[in-house]
Parts: sequence; C-alpha cells; structure tokens
Amino acid sequence: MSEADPQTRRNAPALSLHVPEPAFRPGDTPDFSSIPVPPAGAAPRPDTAAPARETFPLTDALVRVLDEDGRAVGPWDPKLDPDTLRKMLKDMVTVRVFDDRMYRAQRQGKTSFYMKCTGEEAIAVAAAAATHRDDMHFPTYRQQGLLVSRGYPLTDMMCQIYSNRGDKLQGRQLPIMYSDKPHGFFSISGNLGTQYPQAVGWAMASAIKGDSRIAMGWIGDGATAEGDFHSAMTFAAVYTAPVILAVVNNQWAISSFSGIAGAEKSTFAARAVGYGVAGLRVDGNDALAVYAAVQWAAERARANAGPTLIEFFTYRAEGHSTSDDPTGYRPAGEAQQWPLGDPIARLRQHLTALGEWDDERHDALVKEADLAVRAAQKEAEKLGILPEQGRENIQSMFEDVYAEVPWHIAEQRDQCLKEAGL
Amino acid sequence: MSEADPQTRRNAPALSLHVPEPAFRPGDTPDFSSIPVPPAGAAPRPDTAAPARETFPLTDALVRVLDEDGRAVGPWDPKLDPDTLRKMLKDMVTVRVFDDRMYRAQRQGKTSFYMKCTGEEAIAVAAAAATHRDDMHFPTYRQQGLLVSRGYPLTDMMCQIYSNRGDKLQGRQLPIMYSDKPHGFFSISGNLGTQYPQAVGWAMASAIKGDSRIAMGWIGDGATAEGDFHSAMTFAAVYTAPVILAVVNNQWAISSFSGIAGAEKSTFAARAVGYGVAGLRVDGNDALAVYAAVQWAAERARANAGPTLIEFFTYRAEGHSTSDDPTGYRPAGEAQQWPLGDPIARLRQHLTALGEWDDERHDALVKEADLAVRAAQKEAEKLGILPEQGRENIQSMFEDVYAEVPWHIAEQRDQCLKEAGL
Amino acid sequence: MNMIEAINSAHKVMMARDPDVVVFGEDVGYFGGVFRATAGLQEQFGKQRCFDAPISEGGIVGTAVGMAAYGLKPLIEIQFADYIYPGYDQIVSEVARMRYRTAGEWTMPMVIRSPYGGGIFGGQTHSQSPEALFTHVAGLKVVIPSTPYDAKGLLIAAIEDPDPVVFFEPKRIYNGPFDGHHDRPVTPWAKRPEAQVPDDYYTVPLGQARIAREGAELTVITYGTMVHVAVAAAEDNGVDAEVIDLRTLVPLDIKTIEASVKKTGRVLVVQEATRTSGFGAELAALVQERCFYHLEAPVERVAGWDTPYPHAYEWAYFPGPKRLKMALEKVMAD
Amino acid sequence: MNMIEAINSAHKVMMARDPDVVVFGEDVGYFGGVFRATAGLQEQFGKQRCFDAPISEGGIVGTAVGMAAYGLKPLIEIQFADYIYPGYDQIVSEVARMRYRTAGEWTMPMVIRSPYGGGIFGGQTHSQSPEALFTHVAGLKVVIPSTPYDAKGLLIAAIEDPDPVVFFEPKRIYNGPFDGHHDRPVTPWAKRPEAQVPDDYYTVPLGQARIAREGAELTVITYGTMVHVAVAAAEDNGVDAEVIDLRTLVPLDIKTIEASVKKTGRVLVVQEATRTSGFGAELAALVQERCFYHLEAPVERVAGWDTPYPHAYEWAYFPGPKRLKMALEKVMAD
Ligand SMILES: Cc1ncc(C[n+]2csc(CCOP(=O)(O)OP(=O)(O)O)c2C)c(N)n1
Ligand SMILES: Cc1ncc(C[n+]2csc(CCOP(=O)(O)OP(=O)(O)O)c2C)c(N)n1
Ligand SMILES: [Mg+2]
Ligand SMILES: [Mg+2]
Repeated sequence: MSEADPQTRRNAPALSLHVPEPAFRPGDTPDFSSIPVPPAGAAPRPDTAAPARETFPLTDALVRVLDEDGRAVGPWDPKLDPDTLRKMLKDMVTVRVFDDRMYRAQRQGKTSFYMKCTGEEAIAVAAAAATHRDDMHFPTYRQQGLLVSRGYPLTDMMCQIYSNRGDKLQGRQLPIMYSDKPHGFFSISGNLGTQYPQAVGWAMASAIKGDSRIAMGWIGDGATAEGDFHSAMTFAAVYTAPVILAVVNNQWAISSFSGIAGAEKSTFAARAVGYGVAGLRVDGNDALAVYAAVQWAAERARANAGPTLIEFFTYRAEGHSTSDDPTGYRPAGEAQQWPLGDPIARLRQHLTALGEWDDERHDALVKEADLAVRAAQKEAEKLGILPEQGRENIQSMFEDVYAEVPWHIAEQRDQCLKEAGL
Repeated sequence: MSEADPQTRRNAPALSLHVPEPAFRPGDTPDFSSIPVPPAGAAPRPDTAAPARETFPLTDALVRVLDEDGRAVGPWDPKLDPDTLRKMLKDMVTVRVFDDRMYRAQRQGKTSFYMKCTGEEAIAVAAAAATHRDDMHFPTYRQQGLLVSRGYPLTDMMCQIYSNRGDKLQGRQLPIMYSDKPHGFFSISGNLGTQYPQAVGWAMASAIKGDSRIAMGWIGDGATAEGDFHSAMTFAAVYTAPVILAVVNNQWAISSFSGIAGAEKSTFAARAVGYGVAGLRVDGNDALAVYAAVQWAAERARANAGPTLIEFFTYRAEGHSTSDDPTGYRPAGEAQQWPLGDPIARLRQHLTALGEWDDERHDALVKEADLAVRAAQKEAEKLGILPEQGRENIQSMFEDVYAEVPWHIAEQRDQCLKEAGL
Repeated sequence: MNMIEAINSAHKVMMARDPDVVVFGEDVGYFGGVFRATAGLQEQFGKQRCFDAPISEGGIVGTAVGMAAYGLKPLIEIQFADYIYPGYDQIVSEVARMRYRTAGEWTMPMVIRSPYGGGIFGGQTHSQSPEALFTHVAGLKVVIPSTPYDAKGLLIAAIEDPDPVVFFEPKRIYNGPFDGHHDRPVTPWAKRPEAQVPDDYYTVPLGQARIAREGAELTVITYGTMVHVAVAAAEDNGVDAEVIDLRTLVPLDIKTIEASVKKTGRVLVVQEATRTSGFGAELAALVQERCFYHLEAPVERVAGWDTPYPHAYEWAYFPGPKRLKMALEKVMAD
Repeated sequence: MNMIEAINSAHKVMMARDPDVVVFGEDVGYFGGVFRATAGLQEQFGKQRCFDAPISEGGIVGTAVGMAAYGLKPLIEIQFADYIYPGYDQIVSEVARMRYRTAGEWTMPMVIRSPYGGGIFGGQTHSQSPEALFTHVAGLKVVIPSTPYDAKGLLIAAIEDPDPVVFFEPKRIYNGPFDGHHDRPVTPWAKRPEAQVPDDYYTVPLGQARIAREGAELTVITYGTMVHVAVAAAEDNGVDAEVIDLRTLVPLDIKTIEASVKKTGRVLVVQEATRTSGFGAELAALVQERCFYHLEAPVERVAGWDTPYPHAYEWAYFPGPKRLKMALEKVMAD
C-alpha cells in the first residue's frame, strides 16, 4: 500500500474534497433569485460606539438605503443634500466614461493594460465623499473613483496610464497604479493585499501622534485570503486603530468566484466579529448606503472607538482587466441580471424621484463628462503614449532606488546610456 | 510643519494609540476574579452537523464538564470509563514528571534548551485520546502529551532532546522538535504557525483520496497572529477540510500576554465564525471537556461536515522555555491563582469522586512515572548528551538536504571531514 | 507545441500516470490558468485533482506541504513569480528543510511552478526574476527551461523527483522564442526543432545543462529567455561563442561549465535578474574558483539593472542585443 | 558597553532626539526584547513610542510601512532573522520599492533590526544568516556591525538614513567577542577598545568599510562575527592578512576592497551563511571583475555549508578556525 493510499480499515465513510463552484458557467442562463436582497431600510443602525459584537447581525444583513422606487429610506439614510448627490452622480459618470475611453485606448495600442471598475463606481466615489479630504486611502486598482471625486486631474491619471512625459511616476508603474499624496491616495501596489496592514499602520501613526486623521484600506474579495488581511485585522483590533477596512466583494477574483475566497460559508463582513472589530455588509451599488456606512465607520474611528470592516456587495460587470475575457468562465450578461442593479442608474433614479434631476440634465452630464475625458485625453496624448516611451530620460530609470544614486547603480546608468548611444 | 506633525486644523478630538496591558505586572498581586468562569455543564452541545454559525454562542462561553466537586456534568460529559480516565491521568502525570526532569537536565548542561507544558497537560493528552490512532497531528512544541499518550518511547524523546546517537533526527533539530510519523506526530517547526495550513493540507489530501483519517493542527494564542492562521482557516473553510484546529490559549506568548494577540477584544474561538467554521471555547484544564470537544469536532470532520476551531483556555504555569524568566514580566505565583485550577488535580479529584482512585494509588502512579522517566533518562544518556555530540558521524550532516547528495554538498562534506581530521 | 502547450502536456501525462499528482493554484481550475498552462485538466481529471485556490500563496504552499506529508505530489502554480513572496516562509522554512530536519521521515516531492521574467511590459510586478532567492536556499532544486521540449521533459522529471523543485518558466517565450530583438520577427516555435514535443512521457534529467550553441572562443552561461538572446547575439556579432543553457540551476551541471571554460578561456554570464547577488554572481565565483588558471579575461556579467523593472523602459532595462554585444566585445578584448 | 548595550543606547539617543522614531516588535515593550536590546525604552518613552507587537512579522513590517508613509520612522525588531520570512513580501515588494515606484513621493525611512547568525546552539531556526536574500533586493540597504562602537554608530546612521535599512546583528557577539575558538577564553568587550562607546549621539556612516586588521599578503573580506574569527585566524596562522570589515553590504565600499586587493593580490571572502548564492559570491564576482589582473590566485570563499544549521554539529558547521586556516593556506599556496 503506497503512502497515499487511503486507509480503509475502519468502517468509516469516505471523505471527499468539496470544491466550491459558482452557480453559473458559460452556457448557463444566470438567475440570481437565490441571492437574498433584504428590503431597503430594514437593517438597524447601531450607535457608532456600540461594541463590535453588536454588529454581528449586520454582517449577515445588507445595509440598503435606496428602495425600488429610488427613495431613500430607513435609519441609514445619510440625508445628503441634492448638490452632494449630484456631485456623486457626476463623479460616477465620469469614472465610467473615463474607464470606457481608457479601455479603448489600450485596445488601440496606446498602452499596455487597463482595469475598469464598471458597476462598482458608487463605492469609491461615495467613500471619498464620506471621508475627510485629508484622511488617507490605501486603495486597490479599482478605486479610481477616489481620485475623480477628490478632483485629481484626469490628464494626470491618463499620463500615468500612458507612462508618458507627464507621468509623475516616471513610467515606472503599470497603468492605473496611481499614487498621489496630496489627494490622500496611497501608491497602488501590484501585490495584492499589502496595502491593508499599511492602512492600519498609517492609522496607528495618526493615533500615536494625537492626530485626528483616519485611514481607509481597500481590498478585493479574492485578496482577503492573503495573510495581509489577517495582519491588518489583528493589528487594527489590538491597537484600536482608527481605520476603516473595506472589502469590495464584486463576486469575482480573476476567474475564481468569491466562494473560492470563502464566501460560500460566510460573508466577508462576518470576519470582523471574530477579531472584535465592527462589521457591516452594505449594498455596494447603493451610493447612499455606501456613504452612510463609511460615515458611520469614520465617526467610530475618529472617536477612538475602533476599526470597522465593511463589505461592499457588488458585481464586477466587466472583465478583470484588458488581459481577461470573462466569457471563458461565466455566462455573458450576468451583470444585467445582477439583483442590485446599476449604481449610476440607481442614484439617477433617486435624484429624479427627488425632483432634482431629469433626463435632459443627465444627458448633458454624460456629454459634459465625455467632453472632459476627451479633452484630458488629448492633453495627455500630447505628452506621449506608451509605445513612444522608454527612449527619453533613460537615466531617470536609475534614480529613486535610493535617495542618492550609489556607485554601482551609477555605473549601470552609465553603461545603459552608452548602450543607448547617449 | 513636518510631515509627521498631527493635523490639528479640524476641531476634532485627538486620537491616541491603545496598547493592551495585562492585568498584573511584577509586584502586583494577581487576582483573576474578573475572568468569568461559567459553571460546568452550562454550555449547550449542538449537533455535530450544526451550521457553523450556530456555534457562535459557544465561542464566547466555556465548555466545562468537571464541576467544583469533581463531578462530570452536563451535555458535554463524554462518559469515559475509569480505565480511560486513569490512562489519561497517568499520561498527564508522566508528562509533568518528564518535563521536570528534562528541565533539570538542561539546567545541568546536558542539553541546550527545553520547553515545559506545565498546566497544559490535559489538552494534548485528552486530544490524543479523543482522536484515532491514525489521525495526524500537526503540533507545536507544547504537545508532548500526544507522544506520551500514544506510547512513543520516553527514551526516544530524550535522545532527541540530547541530540545524541539515539536521536532519530540525527541531532539536526533543537530539543523537543520531535517528529514521528508512526505515532501520527508531524515534525515540529521552529517557525511559528507554519503547521496550521499544513494540517489543513493533510486533511484535504485525505479527502481527495477518499480516506477517513482526519488531521488536527495546533497553535498557540500568540502565534494566531501569523498569516498562516488565516491561510489555514480560509482553506479549511473553502474546501470543508476534515480538520480540527486547536488554539492553546495559555495567556502568554513569551513576555506578551494574549491581549497583544487580540484576546482583549474577542476570543480566539470567535475567529471561527467569520470563516464559516464551527468554534468552541473550552476549559483546557478540564480533561473531560477537552476530550468531549475534540470528539465533537472529530465526528463533525469525519462526517464531511467541516472543520472546527477549538480554543483551549488555559495558563502557562512556567516560563516560556529554559531561556525565559517570567518574573521579568508577570507576578510570580499567578499559576496558583489561575481560576481553572490544575488539570492533574482536577482529573484526580474526578476519579476519586467516582471512587476509582485514591491517594495511595496516586502516589504509586507518581512514583511509577518517576521511575519510568528516570529509567528512560538513564537509557538515553548512555547514548550521549549534547555536549558530547557533533564529533561523530559528521558526514551525516550533509545527508538529507536532498534525496541524493549533489556534487557541491559532497565536496563540502569532504572538506569538512578533512577539517575534522577524518 | 509551444512552451505552454508542452507544460500543459506534462501535466496531463503525469496526472494520468500518477494518481497522487494534484494541481492547484489561483485560476488554474475551470479556467485553466491565466497563461492556460492547466487548461483542460479539471475537465479531464476532475475537481478533486485540479482546482482553484484562494489568493494566498502562503496557503497554497502551506497546504501543499500538508498534502506532500500525506503522500500526494502537489504540482502548484504561483501565478507570477513576483507574487511568490507571501509563500516564501513556507518554501524556505518548511518545504526546503523538511527532509533534513526529519532525517528523511517526511519528504516534500512537490513542484512549485511559476512564470517569471520580463519582456512583456508587465512593469515591476509581472517581470521579476527571483531565482537567486531560491538558489541560496539549501534543499530546493531550481529549474528553468528555455524550450518547449525541455519544459515538458524537465517538468516531468521535476514531478518525479523526490525533492521539492522550484520551476520558473520564462513567460516571454511561452508562445514563441525571443532573441531580444523586439522589433524584428522571430521564427515561431512551430518551426523550431525544440518545439517538436512528443505527446507521451519522456524526461529531461535535472542537473544536466545543454549546449545551446557550440563554440570555441567564449563561453556564455545562461538560462531561460536569455539563452535565445545569447545565441542570437553570438550569431549577430560573429562571435564563436559556446552557449550553455543551464536548465537546472541547483544542482548545477558544473562539469559542462568547466569543460567549456577550459576550452574557451573566456566567460560571459547572462541573467535577466537584477545584477547584485544574482545567480550570475555564484556562477562567476565558481568559474574563477575552479578555472582560474584557464581564464584569459575576467568573467563578465550581463544582467538586469539593480532597479525595479520599470514599465516604460522595458527595452532599456531588458538585457538585450546591445548589452550582449558590448559584453561579448569586452570579454573578447580583455 | 557590550553590543546589546550599544544598540540599546542607540535607541535611547534617537528616541530622545527624534519624536518620530517608534519602536515595536515581539516582546520589545515592557520586557525589553528577548535579547534586551529595547530594555527600558517603554518606561522612558511611553507605550505609544515602544510597544509589543503581535507575532506577525508580516504585520510588523506592513504596519511599519504605513507608519513610514505617515511620516514616522519605525525602528522595528524581528526577533530572529530566521523569522523574517513572513515579512519578506512586505520588505521586498513594498519597503524596497516604495521610493522608486512613487518617484520619491513616498519614502520608507525605516530600520528593520534582527539578530542573525550561529554559534549559539540555536539549531536551524535560530542560527541563520539570510543577508543575501536582502542584498539581491534593490532599494534596501544592508548593514551588519561587528563591534559595539560600530553597532551604535551604524544604527544611528541607519535610523537617520532616508532609505530602508535591514540591520542584522551578529547575536553571537552581543555579549562578548568570539574568535571561533569556542573552547578558549576571549577578552571580554569591556577590555576592548571597540567597546568604548560614548553615551551620546555619534554616527558611523553607512557604505564605509573598516580595516579591522592591516596586512599586505592577503585580503580577507568579511563582516559580522566572522571579522573576529578572521582576525584571530590571521594572527594564529601568522598570515599578514588585511581584514576588511564591510559593515555595510549594500551599498558596498568597493574602493576599500579594490585598494586592498590591488595591494595584496590574494583574496579570501568569509561568510557564515550557506555558501551557494551567498553574498560572498557577489564579492568574489566583483573582485575578479574589477581586479582580475591583480589577482595571483582565485578568490577563495569560506562559508557555512549548503545545509540547514544542524543543532548538534554547531562547530562542524560554523566556519571556524580550522576552516579559515585551510583557506588561508590555500590562497597563499595558489
Ligand atoms: C500577491 C498576488 N497574488 C496574485 C496576484 C494576481 N492577481 C491580480 S488581481 C487578482 C484577482 C484579485 O481579485 P479581487 O481581490 O477580488 O479583486 P478584484 O479584481 O475583483 O477587484 C489576482 C489573482 C497579485 N496581483 N498579487
Ligand atoms: C515566525 C516566528 N516568529 C517568532 C518566533 C519566536 N517565538 C518562539 S515561541 C514565541 C511565543 C509563542 O507564543 P504562543 O503562540 O502563545 O505559544 P506558547 O509558547 O504560549 O505555547 C515566539 C515569539 C518564532 N519561533 N517563529
Ligand atoms: Mg473581486
Ligand atoms: Mg501562548
């Protein structure tokens, strides 16, 4: 009997490995009616200083504010004024238009790579609105909405995407790996999860210094499986760090559905309670619910009452990135079936229900966003697109490895310049 | 204003970093009356196939079977026969005597290092009794009780501790880093936490093969902070792995109390529920409660109903290791105040209450254990003690890096032998 | 077959031959891997033999250790070599040391596959060549193929090997060879003899280098994508270089190296990885230790720069034809 | 002061001078560290400046990154170098690359301290010398002191340095020097000039080697504990060796090395770490590249064996006097 032969000498039933499987695969007709969608307004809103354990029921619920008719209902209604709502709508539309154009730019060969956040626009945009301008975000690659909301120039974003002369990161990072300290946007890493304990560390530093600024860390459903998730939760809990930890559960990693990250057995929000951290599960396609949840957590953090883990329940409406074709692993058209709808449509409906919006204004907004994005693109492309890069300013490649260039890198720089005939 | 200066422009209160602190430090008089000790028999016993979420209340409770008078009470009473109880008592006494002698041997310069499990003997011994002989344990360095319970020769343990000629590990590992496949005891690692996902992997393999054997992984309260804890929980939950994951919460890491690992804000057992894993919190000084909890989890695992995380609540009665003097960070005599008592005394009281034990038999047992340990030590020392090692069989040092010795290691071996004048 | 197909074929052959081979990693199951190396395996062998893993390289390696302890042969994929670090502790502290620390009681016959290297505009986190971080770790074997034929044969040998093997695959040449001239067409794999890959079982033994090009003037020691770049450079520059494709870095085929160096007296070591403390340093150190009196010039190293891999400067970073040419000239002139 | 006291003193000086310096790690708070390097800091500077961390090296480094991003200067302890691997991803992927990937917008002025090396019967997980796993990573500075004076001065310089520094402390010589003769008494630190450590602020600049012993016949390039072993070996064997104590491995003081090698023509590189792909390989490669025509013999390496560090065979593993003697003889004879 080989070592790997099962032991059958006991009259015990044979074990078998369970491998989670999404409900639908290519060829299936998606039907999400089994996903429970509690009515808007149903989830209670605990005091922001409540003990973490009291939020346990909320980790299995879904904080929702906008009902089917676009009305804001229940205790989580953040009661935002129409200007704030219109600003959020505008930012979300801008993000979507931006994504579409940059996706196309990649397809046109103007850069190597792009990632959209289609269907998830409400999350970053409303979170930006609900945090202070000087709080620090530690994002993943799908929070372009933070930058747009905070007024980071679209041209600057595009220059980064093109790795061109206008790129403040000097062409060193993959497209969309933005960084901007003045806009409270920490450098995006290619390595999943690393930013999560970093957000906690920033928040700890703020507490050490007696500051009042808080941090917000971001992670995807898939990346919650990394050890960094656990580090972040542990340190946040131990030191009562003033941090908000967001999980954007868009149902998919690349081709793996959220069940492979553990969503079959529990919610991501529920992870919170085991650490003694407050947990909320929120309709991520409901901008008002997102705003309200972040506001709640921010208030809690600022009062030194501890961290909050928020799961934003949403759906990645497009491919993982320009390198991915999702029809290889899920049915086309799932996004249209998604029971929580489209975040832009829902906020638009709400504003319309309030009498603060109409089709005409919406068309004008879309046009305006389109023009702004096109104008930015034109500006950015003046500074070059990726295929033209990599020949100028070669010596910059050798800077910033250290504060000063050490001899061995200086030698390499000189050699490189010689290679380039410079 | 330097970058690290706090931002005071908002009228927000200053944050501050919370650093957990144990209740007592050297000089204080320990008083554990604030630790809630629920009465024995109070915790309900769910069905072993119950959904994980149903165990949530048990992660905050304390499964206890032995009451103050040494009676076994409540739904968790495993109803063990007196022979089994006596066997457990004997094993626990043997472990304690063994620890004392080996500690002394280290102090006598016979080896470099030793680690006791004083006060925690019930945990490994009862877990060994409640699992099958061919289930696989992935222990830390405080589960010597597993080996003793399963009849691994004391002499072999000592030979490992002395790194002597009888050491099956050829002097390669620190003392107490045992390994024995036939006794279902996986190789102990010096790196904390690594064994936890390994246990899950073994269990997954068993399931892949349609086997019926299960795995049990062990970790300390302090080491739960490692990323490996999270890997283990995630993989166990995702694949419904037939594994029992034990956290031995003995209140201390080295000098850090369990609050630095997160125990101030939650229990370790509570971590389970966020993953969709069953969780139990158990009086680790109550051998019957330990047995019952492991039996419950084993039944669950064998029925393919999923993993269980069990926190054993106990107290590390002695120093972390022979390199540690705990009076530097906690009051002397805390162990005596520990509200859950001594596991050996409690099991002895139970057997006595049953009329199956008396002082005379206990004295005889202690004497017997003492003789057995002394005899084993004599045998082991015939094969050498550490200070005499490292001169014979030097070429063995170059074996087992790979299955076959490659040229570069062969060259080094030859050089080493030349160095040694061989 | 191109290199991906060859690797896929090695999986299929070994999963069919050995029921203890299990394949898992991020996106390797239903979808078949982001580079398609595991395409079709789940369908053919079932979900219990090939499945998706959570995004946790530490968990992937950690559970693989447990599976190997049970008696299985895990064949795992780390999606990019740049993402292997969360699993580094399990690899270095556990996988590499298990046989030794247990005096052979527990062994780790596993293969950790991972695409590595640059040339694809992947930026700093999809272009790294971290092999030296593994060659320094006793207990690991490190294998890097450069052709489809070798990829399949070496992978099968690695799966059958009783020791753990870190198997880095040069992703730049998955779908076609690459001679460093990103702006000139290359002969596709299909037209190359090294891409004549049998469907069936065969092995290319670990620990044996291959002479990719015979020559008498100078020895180039390299591996992975750089084999092709080096061969092209020799040809383009009319240098009669012998190009050694190491194939296995640990254990190294020192005999082939020594024989060549003793013949040529001049050595160029070529790696894609950052220069300082790269595996090329070990090669240079060994050559001068063992062939000092045969050397007519210092052993020269060509390498990636000691900087992260910058997205826009792909071709200024990559050790391409120009860097090779200058180095060949230098070694020949010294 | 012994080396621990000197390191402790560096902490105190810098915590007093710079309110942004925060110290954390496993057991470093109330207890003051398992080696006592942080003794008294919590008492003196409060719990917000010096505190215990959970047993999560990844979390320690990860939160330190966030703190550095905020503007603090984390000075963190990894309890043993053998346990740094769970933090390896944060170090390699984040700490090392932050300045580069953000073109200087975010920097990582932190120090990661860790006791390393053998000679204490610590077995395979308390004896490792993993410096080469960091010297290969662009963006990190790597510092290893060999005396109390240097330990304090280098540590202060490292804290003040704008770049991240991995600071490995040879634990074998924390409390007294060690010349490799484990069976013969050594002069304690107290009686050594290198242990005359001022209480106040001073620095020993990074990137500058020290001539630990002047000599004309042969150059020994080494660092850490091995400096003392090498000096003793030169003396015991009557070899007029110049012993270079590197102090900083990256960036390397190549000038001092070149000057010495050009003078002596013979080189021995000594490291405790396992041989293959160790930092000694880089040193050997560099020396032969840059001083080839001055070399009268191959650069020889003395190192730990390519095996884990076996508990019972401490002295057969450790590169001690015998290994040094044989190597010195070989280089002199070649
Ligand atoms: C450490 C690490 N492992 C693997 C990858 C490759 N990878 C990039 S994105 C991704 C999926 C992430 O999924 P999720 O966290 O759900 O985020 P989403 O893309 O859905 O926003 C993977 C596996 C990586 N970037 N880093
Ligand atoms: C990865 C790693 N980090 C640090 C250490 C050093 N260390 C050894 S034991 C220990 C404390 C462990 O505490 P706990 O997990 O509670 O186990 P206990 O000793 O109480 O049984 C520490 C920090 C280690 N062995 N491995
Ligand atoms: Mg996702
Ligand atoms: Mg403990």
